[in-house]
Amino acid sequence: MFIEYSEEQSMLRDSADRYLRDNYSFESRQAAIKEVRGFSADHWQTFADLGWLAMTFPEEYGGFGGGALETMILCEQFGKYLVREPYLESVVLVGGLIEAGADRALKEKYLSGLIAGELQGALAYLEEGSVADPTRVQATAEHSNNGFAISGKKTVVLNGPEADFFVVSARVGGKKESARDGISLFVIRKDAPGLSCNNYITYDGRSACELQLHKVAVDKESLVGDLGNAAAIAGPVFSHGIVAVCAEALGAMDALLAATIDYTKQRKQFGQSISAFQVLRHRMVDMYMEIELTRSLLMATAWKLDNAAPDADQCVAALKAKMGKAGRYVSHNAMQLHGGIGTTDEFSVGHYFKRLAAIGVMFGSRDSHLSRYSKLSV
Amino acid sequence: MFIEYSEEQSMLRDSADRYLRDNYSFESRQAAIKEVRGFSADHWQTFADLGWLAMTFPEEYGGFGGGALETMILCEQFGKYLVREPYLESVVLVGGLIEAGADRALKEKYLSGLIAGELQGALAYLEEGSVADPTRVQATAEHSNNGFAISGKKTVVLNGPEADFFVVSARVGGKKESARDGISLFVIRKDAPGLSCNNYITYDGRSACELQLHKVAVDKESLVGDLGNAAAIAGPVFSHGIVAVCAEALGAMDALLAATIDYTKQRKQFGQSISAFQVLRHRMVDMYMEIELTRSLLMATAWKLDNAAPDADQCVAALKAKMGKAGRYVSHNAMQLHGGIGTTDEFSVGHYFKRLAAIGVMFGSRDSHLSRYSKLSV
Amino acid sequence: MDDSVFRNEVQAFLTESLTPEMKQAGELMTSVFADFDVAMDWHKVLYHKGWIAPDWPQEYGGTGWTLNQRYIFQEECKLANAPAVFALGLQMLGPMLIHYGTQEQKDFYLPRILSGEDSWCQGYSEPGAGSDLASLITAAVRDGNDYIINGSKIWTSYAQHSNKIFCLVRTSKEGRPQAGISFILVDMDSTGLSVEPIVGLDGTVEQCQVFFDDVRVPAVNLVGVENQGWDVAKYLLEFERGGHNYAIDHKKQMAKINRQANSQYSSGNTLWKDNKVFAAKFADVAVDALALEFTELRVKGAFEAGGNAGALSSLTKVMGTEIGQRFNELSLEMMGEHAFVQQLDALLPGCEVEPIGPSCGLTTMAEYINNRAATIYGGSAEIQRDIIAKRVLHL
Amino acid sequence: MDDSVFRNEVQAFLTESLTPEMKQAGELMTSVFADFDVAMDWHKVLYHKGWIAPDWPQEYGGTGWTLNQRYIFQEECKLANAPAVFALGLQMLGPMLIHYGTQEQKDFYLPRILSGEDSWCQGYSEPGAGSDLASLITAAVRDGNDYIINGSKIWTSYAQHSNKIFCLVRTSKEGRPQAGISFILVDMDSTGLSVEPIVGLDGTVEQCQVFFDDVRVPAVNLVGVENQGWDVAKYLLEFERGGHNYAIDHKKQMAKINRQANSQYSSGNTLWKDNKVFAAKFADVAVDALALEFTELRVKGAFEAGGNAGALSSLTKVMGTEIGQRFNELSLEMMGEHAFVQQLDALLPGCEVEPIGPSCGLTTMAEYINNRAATIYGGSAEIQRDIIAKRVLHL
Repeated sequence: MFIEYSEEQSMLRDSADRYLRDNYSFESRQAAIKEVRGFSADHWQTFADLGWLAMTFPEEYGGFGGGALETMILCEQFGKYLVREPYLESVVLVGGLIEAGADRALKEKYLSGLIAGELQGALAYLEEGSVADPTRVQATAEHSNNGFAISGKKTVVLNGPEADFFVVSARVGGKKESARDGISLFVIRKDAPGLSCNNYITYDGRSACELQLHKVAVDKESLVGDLGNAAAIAGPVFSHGIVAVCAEALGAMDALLAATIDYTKQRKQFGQSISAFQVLRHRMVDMYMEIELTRSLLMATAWKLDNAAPDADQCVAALKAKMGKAGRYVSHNAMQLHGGIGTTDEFSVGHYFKRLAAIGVMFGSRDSHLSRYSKLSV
Repeated sequence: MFIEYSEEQSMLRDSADRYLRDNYSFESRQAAIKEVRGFSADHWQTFADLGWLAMTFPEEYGGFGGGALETMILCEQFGKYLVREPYLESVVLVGGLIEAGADRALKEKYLSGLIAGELQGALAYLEEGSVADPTRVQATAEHSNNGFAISGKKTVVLNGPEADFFVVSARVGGKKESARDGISLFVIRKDAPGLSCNNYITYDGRSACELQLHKVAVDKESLVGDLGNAAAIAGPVFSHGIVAVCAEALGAMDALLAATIDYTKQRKQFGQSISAFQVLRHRMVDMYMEIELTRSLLMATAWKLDNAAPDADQCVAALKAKMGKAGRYVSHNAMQLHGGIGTTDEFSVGHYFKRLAAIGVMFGSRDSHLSRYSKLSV
Repeated sequence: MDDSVFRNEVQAFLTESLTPEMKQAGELMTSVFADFDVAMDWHKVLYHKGWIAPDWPQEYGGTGWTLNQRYIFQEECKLANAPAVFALGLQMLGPMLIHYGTQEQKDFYLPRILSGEDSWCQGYSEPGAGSDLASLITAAVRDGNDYIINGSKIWTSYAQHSNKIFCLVRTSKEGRPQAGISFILVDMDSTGLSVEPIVGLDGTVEQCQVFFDDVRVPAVNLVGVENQGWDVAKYLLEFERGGHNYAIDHKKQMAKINRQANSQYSSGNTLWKDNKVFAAKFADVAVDALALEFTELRVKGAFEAGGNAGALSSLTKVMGTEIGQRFNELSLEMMGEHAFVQQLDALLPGCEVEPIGPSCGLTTMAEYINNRAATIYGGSAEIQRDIIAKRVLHL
Repeated sequence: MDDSVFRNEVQAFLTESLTPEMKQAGELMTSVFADFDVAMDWHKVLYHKGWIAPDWPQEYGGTGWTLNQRYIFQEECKLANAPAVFALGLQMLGPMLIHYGTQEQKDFYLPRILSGEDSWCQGYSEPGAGSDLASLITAAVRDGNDYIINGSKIWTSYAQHSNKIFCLVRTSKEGRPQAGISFILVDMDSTGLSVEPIVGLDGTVEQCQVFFDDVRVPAVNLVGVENQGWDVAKYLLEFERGGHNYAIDHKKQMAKINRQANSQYSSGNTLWKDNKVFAAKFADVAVDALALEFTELRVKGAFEAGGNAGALSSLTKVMGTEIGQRFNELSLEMMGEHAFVQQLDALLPGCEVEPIGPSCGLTTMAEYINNRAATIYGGSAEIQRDIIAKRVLHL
């Protein structure tokens, strides 16, 4: 069902692989991190020029009409080369929400800018005290003349420091701070009065901020999706986001296994390559098996999302849960088998490790997805 | 604190080890299983003669006043030699309950018989649908003239077919079938009218029965413990029982590891002893570590029970949970490393395996004890 | 034909053809084998329908189904509790004869495999040669138009029910150990051949040891070239590994666990299905099973596209068996002491014995025990990992 | 003295002596090392109290405490968030000099270790010699009354803060690799010695590489006999392994997790502490930690009874580090995205920087990352298992 890539899909994969191999060496990435916070504008422009940023948007807005499979193909390569540019944040999440829920004017205003690489977006939905639960919203949107006034605090807004605008969740109804209903999404420009950012960097080499909103005024047209029903559009977009990060994780795991195999063949101890030790060989086999199982689940899930299969949501939950286990196993053992060198900043292994640690908890921990899988399976 | 055995304790261990080594070979055990259901009366009489059955009872009833440490010492040897005689069922559980809760007349009537090896008891507390939850009791005890009439059905009454009398749990109050309060324990003779047994054997070479009770009449003096408050005496006795089975499991695990080391040294494959394979060596190391961690917890728990330490209950829960994990790891890998031969009836490995499988779920699964540990730790 | 139409057709056939006794035999399986006699009844039903050998080429009696259809057929059979057909002839010897056999061998043996007239067992392992098959010593010495075989084979499944055995035997001691092995077909009623049952830990007999004491076998019973039996064996082993769909087994296991979880209580009077810790553990294994199911589809896809899925076959063997064992553990935890009851007569299809305790737990302990062997036979989990390390990771 | 009286005494001393900055330094530790300067302040407080070297014999400056008292002292220090004293001189070199050193070496070095005047780092590993120490090549060649050292050492913790280094160097290439190794003491300000920091994955520097370029060291700095340094090193390694009480680390980790679980929410607006699946996973690790704590008591008991607890020491190293890592994983799961914030200046004791996000998650990611090294250094988990297989199980 989902085994074969189309010709276009194969080309996309090959071109991404080729561009990144030639232009995104680990050394240049590390140099860029020291130079500029967040990401490189040059790379981003090239991503736009290559059409990557347009891949998943509808043709009427200048996109290529692709789906989860295209996201998967791109993100797998991003993971393999440790790309830190905010494809997930700006394109998959913010672009995805706007496409899914904004009115025509808003789409025209923002999508072309995102596709052209001229605008950066960031999704502000996490709040203090909660772990990856998008329904725990204390920020409020009060009706005011001709629009809303939004107040609250958002933590861990990935790509926030580089964003030109935010998509922010706030509560328009429902007293309970964790009710699923009553949450809306709004587009807010970075320069809106009452908005302030506390910027920081993250352990995996990216940028993020805390966002404070104090009676930030937005007009009615800034609403994304139906009032009080953010869940209807956020659900599918988050599923897409999970495919994106799991594909990235898969690329990272592939890279880690390849690096580990190479290293253990070269590294000598007690007079032989350490790859000769059966315990290490079997460890690498188990890494391989975890990776392949994740790959199968990823491919099936992307295919099912694109084909609106009835069990697509269940597969998304399974995928994120499986990726959490596989990512941990593979990254831990890649580091263990590299020994000391893997724990240093100058070697790539640890950076894959840190990215996998981050992805492991993004969009909810393994346990929360197992629980979701259980509920959906009944 | 609990490291050193007293001289008496060392003697007890050594004498048990010696007797069983000389008289309880695996071959003779297997021959006995084919000959007689449940256990060997000769062995049991010897156990009585050696004073083992008296070990934990108070001196005023002819016992030696020992505690959980003595039980641990004996049961560890029982586990090592796969002893199938019902020390747990008849002495630890039934004897323990009578000692803890029966009135003087009942104690005099039964304890001396148990100690002399002349009487066998069995505890009937499990019911259908429930897993090791002693509070799920649907059997009822209705007040009748001068006593009670007991009705209900008990499943998995270990040692039931050989028992001269039962200790049976029944509900005297509390409507809910799983309330902790309202449960009482009664002594019932095997020949009581209205009582019937459906006998069977168990996978680990023992005997058990289902017990049907139809308005079985017992007098007031048959009550063990306070009316409606079985939990008060059953809790400590079950703790003692958990030490007994975990000690037995420890002895079994020691035997399995020793057998596995021996076998892997002797067994040749691809031109060398399979113990030369690093993966198998490390597997045995992990078995060893699981065993030693369990041993530490067992010794500490027995000591804490005997010294009424405030965290004794917590240790009991931890011990059962740890034993569940260790027993499974050790038995699975012992079988795996033995290959085909370990799966046969004629080889001892599989019989240790089956006993560990049984102990693993007795008195509640690993999860239920982890949950109990959590609650006690708050 | 559309897959769903085909599935309906299979379901209709199963509803119509499976007798209560057959379904009971499927339900009461505690290992990969079902009760031999009832399974043979089912074999004959399939034979008459023409569905006994879906994996064979159509010219030899296969069904001409696509891979997907074959998968659907297997799945529906398993979920309808059809008893497993004793399949060493169908799944191993048949394809091997089609590949290596002479015209005479094909003409004689293949129809008898299809009809069930011959039941084949397998003589590979020896007491001193398990995972290391190349060290086998059972010898066949040429004597005129015969070979004379001496030695013994072990772990021969259902030898007590079989009338034929295919064997690896040593025909030369020269060169590499693999070089002197031949593949030969033997009648079980040959003079000098005897069978000793091996009692398993669940108390039943599925395995045997087979002894050869000057057993005389016509030389025409050799398959392939003398001393080149190793290639035949390797072909078969790969077939054995790639051929099994573990995901289907897992679905049957999950269905059973769900039945248990809906009727049994964990402590605190909670149905197991409402126990969150159990649900998380079950979902953990179920997710791995789902990932394996998609991996099996990848293997099939690669196979259909003409590629070699050898590497992924070792993976599916390792993961398939280990996942199955984890389900067994969950089931045992759930049934608790109720799984202790050893009531062998209640496990026989057609028996009149009333089971003691909850019927959903009748097979739990035996399945748990018997399935430990799944990571031992057919290339142990350790050997499979060695294979993957070498052939896939090039370590 | 009764243990509880002693414990009270220790607690009173800690309450009185630990400054807020010191406690902050303890709280903000993300590895086995605390901020060097603040830890040195604490070192001096302990030195003046006479409690800096509880493990040393009393005649050399030890406290004369029982093993139990030393354990209580360590436990109370850790739970009061005292910063870890940088202890290579105290825990490794000191005992070694007491055992192997000349009178002059003892007289000169031991008081300076106690007072904190000297800070010692360790030069064992080399880029090509990690777990396989015997293959080290950094060479010391005799030249008159000196040795001249060339080569390099790696994974030298806190070399940038140390004024002395103790090294294993090759003094002979004859015989077994172990046979030509010597143990020598070197001033960090020697000409030709240079230190290059290694940035860790958390962005801080704890490890260094140390380069020796014709470094001249007086021959009297040799400890023990030339070419017999291997025995000295082995003595130290065993001391290193046996000396650590992992159970105390685990208690500190559990206390932190409990604080997190009481303030952070999992999905569905449930406090983590009320999440049953999390509670089960936490209890699973906690039970192993408890079993390890009792095992450490067994080791101590065996040691006090004059026995050799060598085998159990490898076990406690493996289990202690692996359990610690499992706690790190739980903590990361609980803090989720809030652990992403990399705010190095907020991790410095005495800083005025306001932490971003929940303060209970400030150290989570760095601890998770840094603690992966625990199963690598000091004999990797794999090497320890090899040791147990060989020395304990005699495999």
